[in-house]
Amino acid sequence: MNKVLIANRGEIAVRILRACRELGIETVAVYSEADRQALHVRYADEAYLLGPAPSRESYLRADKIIDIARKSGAKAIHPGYGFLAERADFAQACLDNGLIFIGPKPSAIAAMGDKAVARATVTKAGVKVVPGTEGEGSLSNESLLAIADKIGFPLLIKATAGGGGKGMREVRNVEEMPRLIDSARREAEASFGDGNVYLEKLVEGARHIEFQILADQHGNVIHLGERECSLQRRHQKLLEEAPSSFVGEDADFREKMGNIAVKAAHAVDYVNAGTIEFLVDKDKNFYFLEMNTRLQVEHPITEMVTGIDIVKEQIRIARGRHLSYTQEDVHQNGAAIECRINAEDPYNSFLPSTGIISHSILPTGPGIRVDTGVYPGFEITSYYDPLISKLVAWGETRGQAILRMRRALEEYRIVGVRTNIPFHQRMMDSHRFMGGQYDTRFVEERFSMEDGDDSKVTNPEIAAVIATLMTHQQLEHSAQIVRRGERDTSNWKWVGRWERMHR
Amino acid sequence: MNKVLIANRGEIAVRILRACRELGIETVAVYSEADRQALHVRYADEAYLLGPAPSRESYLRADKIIDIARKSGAKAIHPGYGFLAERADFAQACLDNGLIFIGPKPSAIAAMGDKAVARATVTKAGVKVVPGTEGEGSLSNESLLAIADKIGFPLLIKATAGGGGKGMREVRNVEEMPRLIDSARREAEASFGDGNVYLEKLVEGARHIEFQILADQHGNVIHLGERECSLQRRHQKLLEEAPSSFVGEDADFREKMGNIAVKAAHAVDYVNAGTIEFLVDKDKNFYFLEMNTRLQVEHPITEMVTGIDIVKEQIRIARGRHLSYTQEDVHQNGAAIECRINAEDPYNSFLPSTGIISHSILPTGPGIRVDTGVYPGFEITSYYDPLISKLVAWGETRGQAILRMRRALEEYRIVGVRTNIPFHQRMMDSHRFMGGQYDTRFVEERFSMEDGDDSKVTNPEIAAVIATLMTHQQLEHSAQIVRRGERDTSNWKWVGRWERMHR
Amino acid sequence: MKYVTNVNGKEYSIEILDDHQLCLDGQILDIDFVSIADQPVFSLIIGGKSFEAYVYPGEDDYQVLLQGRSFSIKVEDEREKRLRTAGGSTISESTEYHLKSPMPGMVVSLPISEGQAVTKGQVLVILESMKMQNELKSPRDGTLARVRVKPGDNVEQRQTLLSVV
Amino acid sequence: MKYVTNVNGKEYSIEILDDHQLCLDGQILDIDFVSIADQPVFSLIIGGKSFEAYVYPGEDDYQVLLQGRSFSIKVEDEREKRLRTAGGSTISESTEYHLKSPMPGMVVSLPISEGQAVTKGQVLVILESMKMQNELKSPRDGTLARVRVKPGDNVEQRQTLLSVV
Repeated sequence: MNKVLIANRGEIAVRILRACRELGIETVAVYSEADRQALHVRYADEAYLLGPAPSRESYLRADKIIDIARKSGAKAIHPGYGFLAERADFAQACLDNGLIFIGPKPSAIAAMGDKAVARATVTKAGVKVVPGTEGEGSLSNESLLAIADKIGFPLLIKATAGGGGKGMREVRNVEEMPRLIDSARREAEASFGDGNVYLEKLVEGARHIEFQILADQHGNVIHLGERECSLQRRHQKLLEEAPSSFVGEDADFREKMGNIAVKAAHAVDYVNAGTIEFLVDKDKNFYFLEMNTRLQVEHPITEMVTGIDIVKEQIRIARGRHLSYTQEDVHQNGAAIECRINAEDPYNSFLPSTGIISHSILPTGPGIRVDTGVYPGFEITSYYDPLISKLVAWGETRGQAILRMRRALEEYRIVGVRTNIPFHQRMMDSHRFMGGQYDTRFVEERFSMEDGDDSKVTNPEIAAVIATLMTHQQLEHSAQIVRRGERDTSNWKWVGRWERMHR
Repeated sequence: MNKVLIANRGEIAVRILRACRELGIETVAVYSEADRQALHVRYADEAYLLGPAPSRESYLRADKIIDIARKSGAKAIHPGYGFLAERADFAQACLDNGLIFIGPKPSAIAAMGDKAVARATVTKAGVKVVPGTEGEGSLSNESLLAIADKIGFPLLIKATAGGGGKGMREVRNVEEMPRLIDSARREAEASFGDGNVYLEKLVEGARHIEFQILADQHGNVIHLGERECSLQRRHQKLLEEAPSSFVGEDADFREKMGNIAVKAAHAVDYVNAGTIEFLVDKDKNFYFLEMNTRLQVEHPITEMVTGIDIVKEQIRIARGRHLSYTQEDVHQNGAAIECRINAEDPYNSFLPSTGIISHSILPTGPGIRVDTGVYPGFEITSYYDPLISKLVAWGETRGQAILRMRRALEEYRIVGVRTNIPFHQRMMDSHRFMGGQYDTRFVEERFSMEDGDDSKVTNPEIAAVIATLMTHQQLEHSAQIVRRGERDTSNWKWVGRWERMHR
Repeated sequence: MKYVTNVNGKEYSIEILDDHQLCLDGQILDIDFVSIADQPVFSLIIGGKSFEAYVYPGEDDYQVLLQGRSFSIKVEDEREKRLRTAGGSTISESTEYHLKSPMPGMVVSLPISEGQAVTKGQVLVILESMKMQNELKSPRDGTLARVRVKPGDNVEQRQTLLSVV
Repeated sequence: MKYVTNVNGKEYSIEILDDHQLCLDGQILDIDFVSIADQPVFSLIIGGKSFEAYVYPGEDDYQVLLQGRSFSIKVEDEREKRLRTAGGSTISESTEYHLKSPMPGMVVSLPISEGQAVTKGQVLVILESMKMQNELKSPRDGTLARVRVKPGDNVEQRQTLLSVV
């Protein structure tokens, strides 16, 4: 395996490229017309155009991707996350074309990809699941309504094919359920081309805790400890931590969950990297939620605390080698936090923000890692997800990681699009977050951008001075005749530009 | 100690700011007129102007800095490296004004700062030094010439007050010596305000290996292992590694040198962070060279392999606390390499390059750390040293660190000034570097930007195509009437700009 | 020049004395104010304290993002303020609000019909973009008018979708 | 358009067929060539391979920095080359070289006197800048002429220091 095609874009394509390069493996990028200048295209050894910007015409074109792999002589395909990563048919097509799929076997993807099948499979292996609809999964609206009463409210409607909160709806009572089923199906259809949904008991006050799994082709399965992913908005993860402060010092509890996670992976003969997601209630009861049969967005925090390069291990596994580590070799050292920096405006309902990144300063220095696929001059479009970067901070303790993340967020500058950095800053200042006192509903129900529970001093008078100085300079500037040929170094250069663009 | 003044600029000021912020300590920046928009000014809680750009009128103005510390209520001063960091009088003035100097006692700075005194002091403590002039150090040209014959040629003229290769000259024979003494004195006078020089035997084929020391106020002194700093050009370090591949697996040798380093520190009642530099010959004889009584530029590689935050420890020590670690707690984990990215042109005699950084993309991802004080839009002037950033790569092994550094150098983009990134790329590809087969003369005598000893494929035809496409577009462009008001998105925008600036 | 600056409802009196000094609510302070790299990012050193903020001009105000906080700020020079106070109301209060699409996307639904009353914060349009459904809300009370789109329409960034009068 | 491109002495024949294809020494290749963020950094995808280079225009050539290597490149269109070959020499070979200061600094010494012969690579000026002494060398053989500075002079960036004729 001396050449790998990366069937993805953005930060994860760059992440995989880096691992390949560090292993001396040549890289093949694929890209849409919108991504000609993307970092993954610039950094790869080879790059091939897939088609127009929309994913269906580019990154979801399995046929074209396999053609390019053959044409370029790539021996393997890494799917990253999203797009084709959890499509069993794509994994199978790779194998059929003599290509190594850097991921699990198609049968494991299929088993875990249909959540109803997944639940049945792990239940059989003795793993507890959240109460909900099981079986084949393609239930009619009538059946869903009938079963809903048995499970009891509140409950969740979830997309059978989906992940990442797409096609997911929360139902409080039977009256609103028909409408919500329709909208969930519509979103699932749009996102995955599959409108099937299933029901699940909503565990209130729950924590979302997941275990990173590595499994080689020789039957060895280990876990790399847990990640706490409870901070979500509309079921989209925003911030993850490793280890979980809820698990904390309870090594027995961690080991128990880890062992169950390994058992779940064994149940589908799992190979390569994967993640077992659990829902955990306040009494430390935990239920299998789903398995993500791919590299996870938040894998860097596990890398930071274990020192294990998960992507390099994925490639090693795909090459047929044994795992580099046994379970005994794996230790959690310190604490890591990941903030997902999205192009969205936290002061305006988290609306996505598009535009050209005109300026950017990355936070750097000790204990900081930034994974990103953008740079100044690159455009954030509405074709793909709004993830600009993953900002990761490591510290000897959770407290030190929080302090470090705070300073990194303060340093980070991105101009040209709005970002959710202020959201993360508020979160880092929140007493409940600092105390580890949060569940999956925290962001939506007990967190506000307006009045946080922190006691940080604000400086409205400084904001007033800045706005006033801007106004003053603008007035001075318009009153003044700009002498021809003189280099205009005033602050007002950009204002004119801004106004031309936005007014 | 809840507020610290940082008496420095550039990447090291930012580095110290970060440590303070992560400890919840308020920060006071000082700056010259050239640095109003520098990162350390932007990131600090407070910032005060020192004076015009030249160091003598700004960063060397000890009086003003102490005034600002008092005015702002700072309780301590961190000097960084360079400027006032190794001036015993400044450290004393801090103490006299009731300020904590985050560094050693003035007496230790004075003892180690005058290299002649330093050599006498450690010799008395039983530490071997390189043969050379000892005693008071302010020798006349005549005395130097007389002593030179006793030491034998080749020898080095070194500045008594200096460091970093300034005022240093290599002498092959007695004929050229008078001229070289003059130029060394002149440079020493310009750099340190002190033209005194001394002589030292030149150990040929030598390695420069240094030990990081931490010492608290309670008599505890530990070392954090060694750094290999043999890759130098004109006695300026360019690239450092930890651990040294020359020391390698020889733990006894490491321990022996480490113990001697600790002994040297004890000899001057050393407190805070410091570095003992040794010259090591191929038979593992080692000689004390000098002690740097301050934070070292290359400290991050030690942080990467030991996991210890040296700047935080410095502050802890200055607060009177005990060291957080005993010698037994310190372990070297993996390998780290630092490349100093300078604004200089490796294809043009490493001439310094000045200008505004118009664009920059930092390498990021696993195992990479970048310490920098610049950003796109910031100007590199000729007033200060040409260090743009320190690129650090960590790997589980030295080989992995090299591969990672290679990919990071490939990713790094800096536009607006020339950089020595190509030099580091050639170094990472050099067989001798990969084999760890180098000494302090390697860069100057056995390394060339033109014909390296690597076997990497070059692509002259690709360079030809790129230059041809540029020429072609330029011709097409000049033949074409630019329609008024149409947004010009061609490649030629910058060319016009470039030509206006440089022709 | 004297200004009256309103931050989230609280008024500050700010007089710019020269390029290096201003008077804030009676206190004279040294200032040094620059934009960074020609971007809408401003560094202010005031009385020795160093601050940095993003500034986004709005329709008749600025949004200033400072230390992770957002401030909505209106600046008036004294003359303007006197005129407005004499007149009894601002012009902006009587103007219509035109909801523009913040990004390209597809209209999923319009929960309210033309002519209906809307309250501040009420969802006017659900727009699908970047694979997510986004709620566009009314910034004030009023009546829904001139709805120019229907569910299923693809819309461009900054396209006017409807008005609140 | 056909070009003859000289890289460190070796000639390549390059014909630009259109925006998406060229012919390199007889081989037709797909190309996609763009500048990154309006900077003198160029991304070239050629026959599926992805390359990126910095390009610095010189007096009569380009310096292309590609994969950590520097290439000195002269591009001529065929017509130019025919003319030059007919004429027997290039114009540039007969012009004087004016040594300009690459940065602000102080002249420390001038090892050679006016009228003396210099060889390529010989040190003409020692300039102190950024706390270092820098050697400015002659790019070709010739005679030193019109020395405009003396030791101790402070010089500006791009100031002409002397000529080699």
